[in-house]
Amino acid sequence: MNSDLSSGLELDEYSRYGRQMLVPEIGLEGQLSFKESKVIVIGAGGLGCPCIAYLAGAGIGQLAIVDPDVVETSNLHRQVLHSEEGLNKAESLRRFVSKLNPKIALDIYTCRLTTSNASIISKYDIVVDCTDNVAARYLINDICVLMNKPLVTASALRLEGQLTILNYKNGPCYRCLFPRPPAPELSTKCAESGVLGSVVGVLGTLQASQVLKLLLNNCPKNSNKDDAYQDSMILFSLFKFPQIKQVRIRPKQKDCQICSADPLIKTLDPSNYEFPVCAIPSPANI
Amino acid sequence: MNSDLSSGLELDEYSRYGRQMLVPEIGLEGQLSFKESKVIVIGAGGLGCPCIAYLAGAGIGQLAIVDPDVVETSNLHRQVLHSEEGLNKAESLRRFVSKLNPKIALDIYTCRLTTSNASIISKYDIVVDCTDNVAARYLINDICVLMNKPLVTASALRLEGQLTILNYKNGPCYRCLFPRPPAPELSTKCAESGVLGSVVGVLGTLQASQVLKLLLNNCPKNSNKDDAYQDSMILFSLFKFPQIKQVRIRPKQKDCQICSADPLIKTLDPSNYEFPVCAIPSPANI
Amino acid sequence: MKIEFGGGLEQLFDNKQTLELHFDEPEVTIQTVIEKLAQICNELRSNVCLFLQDGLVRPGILVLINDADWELLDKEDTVVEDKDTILFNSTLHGG
Amino acid sequence: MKIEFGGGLEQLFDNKQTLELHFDEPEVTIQTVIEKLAQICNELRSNVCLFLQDGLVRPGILVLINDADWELLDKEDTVVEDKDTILFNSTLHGG
Ligand SMILES: [Zn+2]
Ligand SMILES: [Zn+2]
Repeated sequence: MNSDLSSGLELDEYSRYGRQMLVPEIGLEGQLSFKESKVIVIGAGGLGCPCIAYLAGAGIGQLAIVDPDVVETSNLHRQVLHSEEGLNKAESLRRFVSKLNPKIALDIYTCRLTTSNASIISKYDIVVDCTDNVAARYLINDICVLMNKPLVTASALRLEGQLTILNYKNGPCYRCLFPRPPAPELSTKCAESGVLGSVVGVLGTLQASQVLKLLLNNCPKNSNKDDAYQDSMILFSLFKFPQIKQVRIRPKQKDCQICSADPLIKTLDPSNYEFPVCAIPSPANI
Repeated sequence: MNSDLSSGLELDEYSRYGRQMLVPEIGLEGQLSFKESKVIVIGAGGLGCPCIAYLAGAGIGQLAIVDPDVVETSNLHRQVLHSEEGLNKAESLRRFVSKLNPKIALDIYTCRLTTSNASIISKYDIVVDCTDNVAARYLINDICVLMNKPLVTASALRLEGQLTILNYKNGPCYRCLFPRPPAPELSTKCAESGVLGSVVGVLGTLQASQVLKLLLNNCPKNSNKDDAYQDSMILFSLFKFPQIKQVRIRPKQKDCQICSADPLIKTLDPSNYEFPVCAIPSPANI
Repeated sequence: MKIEFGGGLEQLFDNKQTLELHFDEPEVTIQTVIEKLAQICNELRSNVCLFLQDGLVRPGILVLINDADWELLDKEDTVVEDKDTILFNSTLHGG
Repeated sequence: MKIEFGGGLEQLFDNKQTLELHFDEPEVTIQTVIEKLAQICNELRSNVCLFLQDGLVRPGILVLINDADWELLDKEDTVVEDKDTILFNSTLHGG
């Protein structure tokens, strides 16, 4: 492979990424910030599929995918990059990414993220929560706060989705927004709730966009644009008008259990994440 | 294949689509409206890839893909379902869809849509404009008005995207919004402008979502939700706050050249679409 | 004023995504609005409504007044008027 | 009032996505705002600005006042105030 050492990009990367390098906010500087970054995506399901595809397409240098589950027929309506039933989902996406963009270094974890293996997160710059359950969401948040990693989190159910950037620029964490988990008796299993695939797809592509924006924010030439950064949440709801909007959320909370100056939670104690594995509060199911 | 004739769905379709059929607005009724529909997507590039993936995942009965171009390396950062250079893009997506969901009937057109072959559109219920040039956008609009088809159109450039539903529920058409094409001297070739892949991805997944919503709007049980329908445009811009919003646009215009009661344009005259093949007005490039 | 529900909360309110509420006073606190909604919810669900818990909005629900988190304003004490839009949005966990 | 640009129009205004404009009058028509912007654009680009064509906003640009197309209001004659937000959005054709 020819390498243009002076620029930091190999020659074939100019043809692969040239169209996005024409964007003034990207250019060579932005492309290098993608190439030099390490991003971990937890969950290779409905959110993870589109998110990983666009991160790989954009040229994130090192991409990690974490998922212990195997592909089932009932996933395919929304997890559109899988096709082989019984194959581990992280492995399935490894095959996809290596076909789309062989230039990406891939780390595949076919295990569940737990308090015991949380240290794998320390190797990466940005964490993307593409999981589907409330316990994982609190665990990933706490790991990100303790390791000081920005977190791009999204979720979707039925015809709705939500996205927010957490633990970034001294902004709030998940526990700032949701100090108390929903009570277990208000929860229902994932499999009891449905979701439209394209709605999850919108959220997953928005997640990839936020990751790339965080990397572009680091480029000196974009420092003026970053002034406009606000703690916010994107809300999508297919049958509402407006269907999609971005709302302003609270700042970091002084009494947050984990991200405040004197936090209650100082280490990863497994008992903090022992709610139902797939807890979705659904008033309709009570 | 077992068929449950009483419901209209085959037994294996219940496991494939079960998770989305749990959504109250979908159910068996919505799933059947997907299965019975015929959707044509024009353009298998940055918008077409994600749009087609989610339409195929959701179970659109008959899906047509139109694209004359072949895959190039410079496409792959945003056209993330392709990987084989030199392969026709519609054919490439045929292979993808038949792996993801073999239940979809596919029509592949490896030609450019023109005034001469416009009649292929008459076979489909909903038209999706995933093209990348202004001439195609006016042509597709005019075909949809003359054949009375709803049109879901989107576009993206740099870090921005736009989406609107046209010629639907007596709403505006593309010429109502943009009566005059941009002057050719204000245009620049596509290849001179860049775009971030995930931004096109957001727009393509939003397009798929709108197509599915139009089909759900037809279900009697959702008729109350449809009251809220407004002529609107979704605007996305990665470095703005709010990053994404839905704004209200004008209604059908009484003096529209094609969709008004006494239109100037009554047939598809090729001379109406003879602007540069890939014209993007870009003030920066003058 | 316009009340909107998201994240499944509409299921507590007869599947209505929006409600119009009017108060005799020109300005009321959001706490008054919440009590009125709890009453509506209780009536709809025969006195068992999961909108409140210990008199407070249930964990997992964000309250947004004109697209801003009430924590940026005066929380329960925020004064709202007829022209305001209040969104109660339950967090989602699926993916 | 807040002026926003989209679809590449910011490139005519020194790459600023937003501008703040103030008028001495409490209310002005959008036509006055447009003339002021054309003047700013002309100065920035040494008297060659492609914001207007024959005195009108160039084809392909939507004008939105508080997130509503000005065709829903009074077009050029719409009266705007200091609290309003006006978006000039150029249509995109890429995909
Ligand atoms: Zn916190
Ligand atoms: Zn028209």
